[in-house]
This record gives sequence, C-alpha cells and structure tokens, in this order.
Amino acid sequence: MPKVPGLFKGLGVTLNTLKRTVIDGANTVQYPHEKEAPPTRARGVIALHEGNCTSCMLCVRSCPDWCIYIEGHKEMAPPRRAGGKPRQVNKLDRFDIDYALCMYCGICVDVCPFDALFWSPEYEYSEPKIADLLHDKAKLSEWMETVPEAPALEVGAEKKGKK
Amino acid sequence: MIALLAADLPYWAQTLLRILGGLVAVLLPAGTIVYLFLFKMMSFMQSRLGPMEAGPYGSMQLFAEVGKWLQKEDITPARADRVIFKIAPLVVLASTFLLVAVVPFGPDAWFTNFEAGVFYLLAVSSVSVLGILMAGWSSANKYSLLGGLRAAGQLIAYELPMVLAVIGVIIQAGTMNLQGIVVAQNGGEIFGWNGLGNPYILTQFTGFIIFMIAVQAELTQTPFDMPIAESELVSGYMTEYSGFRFLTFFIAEFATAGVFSLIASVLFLGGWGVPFAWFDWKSIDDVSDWMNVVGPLIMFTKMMVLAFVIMWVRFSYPRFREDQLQRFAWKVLIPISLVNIMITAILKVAF
Amino acid sequence: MTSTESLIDRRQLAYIASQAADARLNVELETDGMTLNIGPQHPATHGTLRIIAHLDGEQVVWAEPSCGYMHRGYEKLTEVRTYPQVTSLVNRIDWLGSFANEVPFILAAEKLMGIEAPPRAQWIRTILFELSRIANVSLFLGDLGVQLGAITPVFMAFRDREHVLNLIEATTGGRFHPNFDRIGGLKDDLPAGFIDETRAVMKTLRNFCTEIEDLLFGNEIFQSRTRGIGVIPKDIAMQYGLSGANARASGIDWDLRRDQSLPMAWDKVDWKVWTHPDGDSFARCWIRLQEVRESTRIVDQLLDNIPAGPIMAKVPRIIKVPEGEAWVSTENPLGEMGYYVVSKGDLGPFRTKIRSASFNNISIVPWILKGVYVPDIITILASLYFILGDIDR
Amino acid sequence: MSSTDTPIAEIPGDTLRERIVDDLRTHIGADLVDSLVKPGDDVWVRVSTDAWRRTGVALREMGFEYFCFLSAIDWMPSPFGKGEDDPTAPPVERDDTVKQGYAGGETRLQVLARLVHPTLHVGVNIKCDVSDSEPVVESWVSVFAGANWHEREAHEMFGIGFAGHPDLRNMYLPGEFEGHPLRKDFPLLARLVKPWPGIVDVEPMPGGSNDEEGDAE
Repeated sequence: MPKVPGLFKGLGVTLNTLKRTVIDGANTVQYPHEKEAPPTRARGVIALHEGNCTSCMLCVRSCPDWCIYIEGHKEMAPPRRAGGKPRQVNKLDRFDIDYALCMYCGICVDVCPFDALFWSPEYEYSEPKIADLLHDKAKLSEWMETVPEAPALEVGAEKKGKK
Repeated sequence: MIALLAADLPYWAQTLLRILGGLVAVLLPAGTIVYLFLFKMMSFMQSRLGPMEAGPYGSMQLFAEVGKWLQKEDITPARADRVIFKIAPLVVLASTFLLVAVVPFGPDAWFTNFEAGVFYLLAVSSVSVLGILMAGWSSANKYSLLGGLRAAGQLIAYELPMVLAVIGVIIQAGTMNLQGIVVAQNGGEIFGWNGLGNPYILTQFTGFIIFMIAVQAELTQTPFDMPIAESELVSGYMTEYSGFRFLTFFIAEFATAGVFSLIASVLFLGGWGVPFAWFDWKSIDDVSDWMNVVGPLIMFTKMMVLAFVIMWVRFSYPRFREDQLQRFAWKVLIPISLVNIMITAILKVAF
Repeated sequence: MTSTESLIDRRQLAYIASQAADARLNVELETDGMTLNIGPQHPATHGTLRIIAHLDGEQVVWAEPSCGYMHRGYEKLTEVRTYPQVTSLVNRIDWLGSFANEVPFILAAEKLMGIEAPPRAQWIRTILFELSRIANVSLFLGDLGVQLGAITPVFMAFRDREHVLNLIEATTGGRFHPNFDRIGGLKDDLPAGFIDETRAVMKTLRNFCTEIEDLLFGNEIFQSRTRGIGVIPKDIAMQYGLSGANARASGIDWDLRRDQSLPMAWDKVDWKVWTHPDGDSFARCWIRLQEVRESTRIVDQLLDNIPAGPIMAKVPRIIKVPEGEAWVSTENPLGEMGYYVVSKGDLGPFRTKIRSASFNNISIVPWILKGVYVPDIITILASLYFILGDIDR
Repeated sequence: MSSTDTPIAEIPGDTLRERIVDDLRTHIGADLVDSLVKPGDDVWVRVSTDAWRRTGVALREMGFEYFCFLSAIDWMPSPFGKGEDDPTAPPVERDDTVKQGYAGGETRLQVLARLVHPTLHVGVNIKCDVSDSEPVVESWVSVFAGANWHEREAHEMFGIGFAGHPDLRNMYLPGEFEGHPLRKDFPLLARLVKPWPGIVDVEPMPGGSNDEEGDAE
C-alpha cells in the first residue's frame, strides 16, 4: 500500500474530528447551562460539623498555610445522664477558614480526630472581594449539607471504617 | 453594483450603489468566513462548539466582537511613527477593496470590467504588503519589525508563483479580461463535449494547486503564517494594534481570504457561470438576465468551498520556517509553474 | 551517530560562514545586531521565562535565559514545614504531573525511616505516577503543535487529558494537586469503578497518540521544522545533566524506572525504554510520544493484578524522621526529579535539595541556541519541554 | 573499610560502591577526607576544599559523566525555628550547635554535588567543607558545563564563591539583593510577619502533643 503523505493524513484527522463533533456532539460542556458533577472525593470546599468540634487546634497547627483561625472558651455543659456531673466542654467562638490562603491540601480534614471537618465537592463560591473568601463558622456549617457519602472502594481494598 | 440598474441612474447614485455593492462583496464573505469557518468549523475540528451565547448558535458573535473592538482604546505606542501607524491598516483593507473591483459576479454584475483585469488584480494584491510593511516598521516594536519584514519577503516570494500560475489560464483563455475568462470556461468544451464547459481546474490543475498555495501564503495563513506567528512573534506586525485598527486588520485578513477565493473561482472554477450548453447560450450576450441574481450565489458557493479548503489547511498544519518557505517558493513552485506554462503553451499551439 | 555528527558539523560550519559573511556585511553596511527580549510574557515560554537573544537578522548570535520570575523558594519553605505538609508543597513544582513530584520525596522520607509501603500502595502509586505522566506529556504533545503553529492538537490534548484528570480527581480529590501520597502508603484506596474507567481512558489515550502522530508527527512540515534542529550530542547531554526524554533522544539509554530499584511496581510489568540516536528536536518529541504509549501499556498491565491488602504501613501518627540523609530520584514526566533530604530527627526536613529536571534541561539553552533562527528558538524550547515551576521551584 | 564508624556500616558490604571509593582514593589520595557507603543505597565522600575540582575531574575519568546537581548545605540550626513562636512570650532558647551529616565535616557550610555513572547507575554524593571566612571553592564549569547554573544558584542562595566561574550573576534575585536566602540565619519573613494561629491555646491536643504511640488507623 503506498504511503499516504502526512499532509493529507493531517487533513483527515481534522475532518474526522469535525464529523465526530457534528454527529456525536462536542466534548465540552456549556458551563452555566449544564454542570458536570464533580466526583465525591473532590476537594471543593471544607465543611464544618460544629457540634463535633472541640476546638482542639489540631487543624490550625497542621495547616501549612496558617489559614484556619479558631477561638474558643471553656464552658460547663449539663450532664449527659441524669444525675451525672456537669461536664466541661470547649465552646467554639470562632472558626474561620481563609480560602484566599487555603491551598486545598486537605491536611486539616485528615488530622481532625473528631470528624468535624469534611470535604464537599461544591465549587461555586467565588467572590468579587477577596475578603469575602474568609468563611466563618456559619458559612462553613452550611456546606455540611453538600457533603456526600464516601464512595465505595475498588475490589481488593481493605475494609476500613472512616476514622 | 449591477451595471444594468446603474445605467440610467445619475452619477452619484451609481457611485453610491457601487460603494454599497463593494461593501457587501467584501464584508459579506468576510463575515461568513469568520463565523462559519473561524468560529464554528475550527471549533468543531477541535471537538468543541465555539461561541454559543450571542444569538442562536452564537451567530451574533461577530457583531459582539466588532462592538467589543470598537469600544477598546486605540493605543498608539509612544515611539511609533504615528501617521504611518494609523494609515497602515487602512492600506491593507484598501487592497481588498481594490481587488474586488474587477471581480465579475454575473454577466452584467461587475464594478469595472476592463481588458487587463488579471494584470490589475495581481498588481493590487501586493498593495497589502505595503500596508503590512508600514505597520511593522512604524510600530517601533522588534516583533512587529520582524513580522513586517517576514511578510514583505514572503509576499514578494509568492507573488511570482501566483503570477506564473495565472499565466497558464491566460494562455488558455486568450484574454486577460476576467469576464472573458469566465465566458471562455463556461462556453468551452472538453474534446467536443460541452456538458461541463471547460473549467480550467481540469486542464490547469497544477496551476490551480500552485495558485492556492500562493494564496495561502499571500493571506499569511498557516502553514505560511510566519509574519503573524503567535507563538514566535506574538502576532507580528499586528502586535501593537488595538481597538478598531486591529479590527481593520482582522477584517482585511478574512475579506482578502474571501476575495482571493472569489478570484480563484473565477480563474479556475468558471466563476459565476453555468455551462452555457445547458441553456444553449452561445456567447455572453445570450446569457439571461436572471444570471445576475443566480451568478453571485454560484460565486458565493464556490468561494465557500475554496475558503473551506484554505481554512481547513490552516487549522491542520504547523507553520513553516521563513527560509524553508523561501526555498519552497523559489525551488519548487516557480520551476513547476514555469514548466506548466511551457506545457500549456505547447498544447495551445498544438490544438 | 555519524548523521548526528555531520549535522552538528554542518550547523557549525553554516554558523561560522554566516558569521564571516555578516562580519563583511557589517563593515560595508554598518548593520548592528538587535537584542530581542523573548518573555517574560511570551506565548512560547508558557510561563514566565525570559530569553534575551541577541540577533543578527533572524539568526541568534547569543541567547541567555533569565529565570526566577516564578521562584517560590520551596527549598526554604520545606525547612519550616512538617513532612506531611511538604507533599502539598512539592506537588506544585511540576504542576502538570503533580503526583509524580510527591513520590520521590515520600520515598526519601520512607528510606530514612526504613519503612516500605505495602504492595497495594506501591501498585496504586505507580498507576497514579504513570497517569500523571500521561497528563503531563499529552499536554506537551498538544502544546508542541501550538508552538509550531498548528492550533488543533492542543485542543485534542486538552480533550483527552481531561479524562486522565478526571481519574486522578476521582481517586485523590484533586485534579492538579493530589496530595495523596503519605509516608508509609496512600491516603485512601481506589474508588469503585476505577479499574474499568481507567482501561477505557487508556484506550482513548492510545487513540489520541495515533491522532497526534497523524496530525503532527507525520506531517512533512512538522518534520522539516524539527529534524536536525537543536541537536544535542550524547556527551553534552551528560555534562549538562539532561534527563528524561531529552537524554534518551540523544541516545542515552537511561530510564530511572528501569535502572534503579525503588519500592514501586515498574519492574513487575513489561515495557520498553525508547531511545533515539538523532538528538534533535524531532527525536525528543517522538520519544515523548512513545512514552505516552508505554505509560498506557504500563497502566493497563498494572490494572490487571493490583494486589489486595492494606494501603498503609504501620507508621506513628506524628511522623518524626530519624536523622540521616537520603537521595531518591524518579523518572518524572520531565526527567529526573530527585530530593536530597537531610533530616535531623525533627518533624520536618532540615534541608531539602530539590533537583528538578527542567532546571538542568533548560541550562543547556545558551549553548544550544547559538546560531539558530528565531523560529528555531521556539522549536528547541518546545522540544526541550520545561515547566516554569520546575525550573524555578 | 573506609566507612566511618556509623552503625549502618555493619550491614553486609557493597563491593561496587566500596570499590568506587577506593578508586577515587587512588585518584586524589589523602584529599578524600571521609567517606560513607550505605550498601545498596548510596555513597558519600567528603574531599578537602582544595581538591574540589580535582575530584570532579577524577570522577569524570572514572566514568561518572552524568552531572546530577550541585548545591550546598548550611548545617547551622535555624535561629528562628519554624516561626511558630509567640511574639509576646520570652524568646525561645534554641540549640545552635552545628552538626554535620554523613561523611562528617568541620564547617557550617558544605558544598554538595552528585555525579552518576550512566551505565552502572550508581551515584556519588560529594561534599566539601567551605570555610566561613572565605567561602570559595573552585568552579566545576570547566569539568561539567552543566554546573554553571547550579553554581550560580548556590552562589546566590548560600553566598559561596566559585573561583573560575565565568558569570556568577544572580539567577533568581535582583542583582542588588542582600543576604543569602537559603542560609539558616536568613529569616523566612512570611513566617515572622504574622503570628502563628496555633499559638492560641484552648485545650491541649488530645493525648498530649507528644503522642507517638497511636497508629495511622
């Protein structure tokens, strides 16, 4: 078979793509009209489950960017069981994440020993002002609604409870 | 535009009509090429949709772009040669209008119709080089200068193969009048069979290929876009232009693509005409008047086919290097076209 | 090799001749050179590299790259960070194949600690490593087209690279910066469906390679632009420490995946190290094309037999690395990427020397750009393939 | 044999790497001050400052033709720590003893380079002391052309001079920049201008901050 010159092969490739796009549609997504669902593990935004946070400062200290700020105070809470002693709990006053600094490494979520921080795949939270990227406790708690279940694992994976 | 209509009108009205006709003949192909090929076909070849927001399927995108460019600040570099810098885009665009002036669109639909049409055509097509050189030199930018000089070298190198390729057509048609060439093709016959007329693409196929390559180079489209060369010279001679001056360059680029496709269709594809044998026309005088309406449409279709090829190549190929281009022009194209002329001449004498 | 030598000879002769001719002309016409400043903002530098080129006409008399516009001081920053924090930092060095940046650092830390990741983790590491190589090099193949004036390949590269990024994101959570590698293993296991999806994507990628080959590599214009341009002979490549595809294109048969034993899974599968004798730009590009193909083969074979088991070795929760020094380098998409980690038994490294591939690869530029034409600057830079983050760190 | 008396030397020997050290010793003699062979892993040698360039030549002749990198190490502990101090608290006392790593050393600054044998695939890490008063070593540019940029980088980052280098301009920093960023006494301002958010103490970390018993599970 005689060799087709590369010049014509190249033309063929573009023509084929043209044909494919016309018949099968484009590979792109028309973003504001249709949205792709990010995978469940996607690191979009960090959500805070406020009730679980004991303000232990572990996330603050392990953040490479120093972008988490926690303030809290100690408080006496009513006893768990009737007749028990009142407990001392840490009350969270402030929990801010500065998304202008955050580099989405996920270390804070990993180190949290009390399951208070979660990744949510939500990504549409850009702001016209950079100061608005500082999400406070209330806003971080709102993201909790968007946190998905952890995905099933591939065959051969060792069953492991979420710590 | 239409000579028939214009015949009994006062001079100013004729002029107005011609100007309007010229604008339509330049801008309509340019707009169509930009939307259909640059926006849509390129996107489709790259598995995407292209502009979709402005108008249905982005059809109004071009107007949006024009609006955007018109709003932009017209920046002149501090050390630029101001007058030349400002004139340059207009010179380039003027070349396009000069080109379209001699293209016949129908038996009576033409702006001017004179005997040395082809000669004039090839002469004014190099006016754009002047504009590009002016733009490159006056911008006071090294990239622009390199781009301008490359453009000058390249356009001059490709003028010659283009001329030589057209000579074959002229020899065959026996006239330099573009209208005459159209008639010669449609009224011609191939070995006594006149069902298709005699479009010169069949007899002058080498010439056609050389002409199209030269057009590609003349238009500075890939693979001959070294004067623009975004990845090397950052748009070359257009680097410093903004706002409506850039728009002028942009329009000129695609309008010239359209006009050259028109010219190629006139020279090689039979122009506006249909084979005369279909309607038993013997000469141009027999051609019905409705051809003045259908003719431009036929021309437009042929132009789109040729522009498609130009753009298709543009979107598929990488770019040559300047010295390779020169070598290609002088060592390949010119000898081939000379041989082509020789063979045509011999055959012309023989038959 | 003889063809390479003759090419260099010819190039040098042409250069000397042109210099002599120009010297004569300069005396007669008093032309002087022009200094062309390519960058820091220039499409061909895809980043902020600046090249100061002294031109004579369109020929380069000398050229000098000037980098540092993107220096982020990672070597200093690692000194104030703990080991887990460093991985999130170093995967920003070569941002197109970021998972591959984490691996050598983690391996160096593991070497110092004397632990080894379990087999399943090694397997998945290797798969992700190769996926990031594909993500990186496939973009190179597209970008190559843009540098040489063909606009379509880059969109094809983005189109098919997207699938690879989706896989990486589904596994690690990050498209660009996975931060998935941990000392002793991996952060998480693969999500369900990964294997089947990856197989399909590898098929797409092989099609992409064929398309690029037809569209670009087979194109006569492309070949005339790249063949014989920017020839790097073997010994020069050695001296400058060129690595990866750049070295292999100069005939150096060296691939760190094959030539050193690391706790990774490359030695468990069958693949080929491609070399090319020419050392020119075409060879460099061609090698990379073949490497994408080999990577898809590696991934395919690895997917067949991922061992079951844990993905984390037993490591203390707060990681302190014992005192010592370790050097680990891997064959990253851009070339040899190595970390010289000095530990003093602390939570973080005492000093990290990051040996990035592009720094060495691009240091050859002043030598190689002598006497070429302006368009060849672009060809050579594109074929050397650097990433700014990888030069400046 | 020539290894320093570190416990690692007890691991069964690595004849190839030990032979390399021996070979180098025959080339440069007593200028090979110290060496360390980690079997199956790597080789470290320390040479005297004067023999720096000679070592490069010798190793190249021995077949170590591949230039991997050249850099330096500042062995002084950082006086600033990790920048996590409380600015209101009294300054923290820090250990500032200079302690060198493998293959020993006497000075605070050391030049470090690595050469690789392209067919044996064995590398050698070469170190050499650089005196504090006159931090200059001979340049390797004439031996390995690729050392050019690495020496420029080491020059601006550590302030080490390379005698015979054609062009020791700054690569990254502006020309008039003062100080050598990778020296430990150069402050990392990003960590000093802002107090560490982790200073605020609400409760000690669970299990205490020195909890090392827990597993990853």
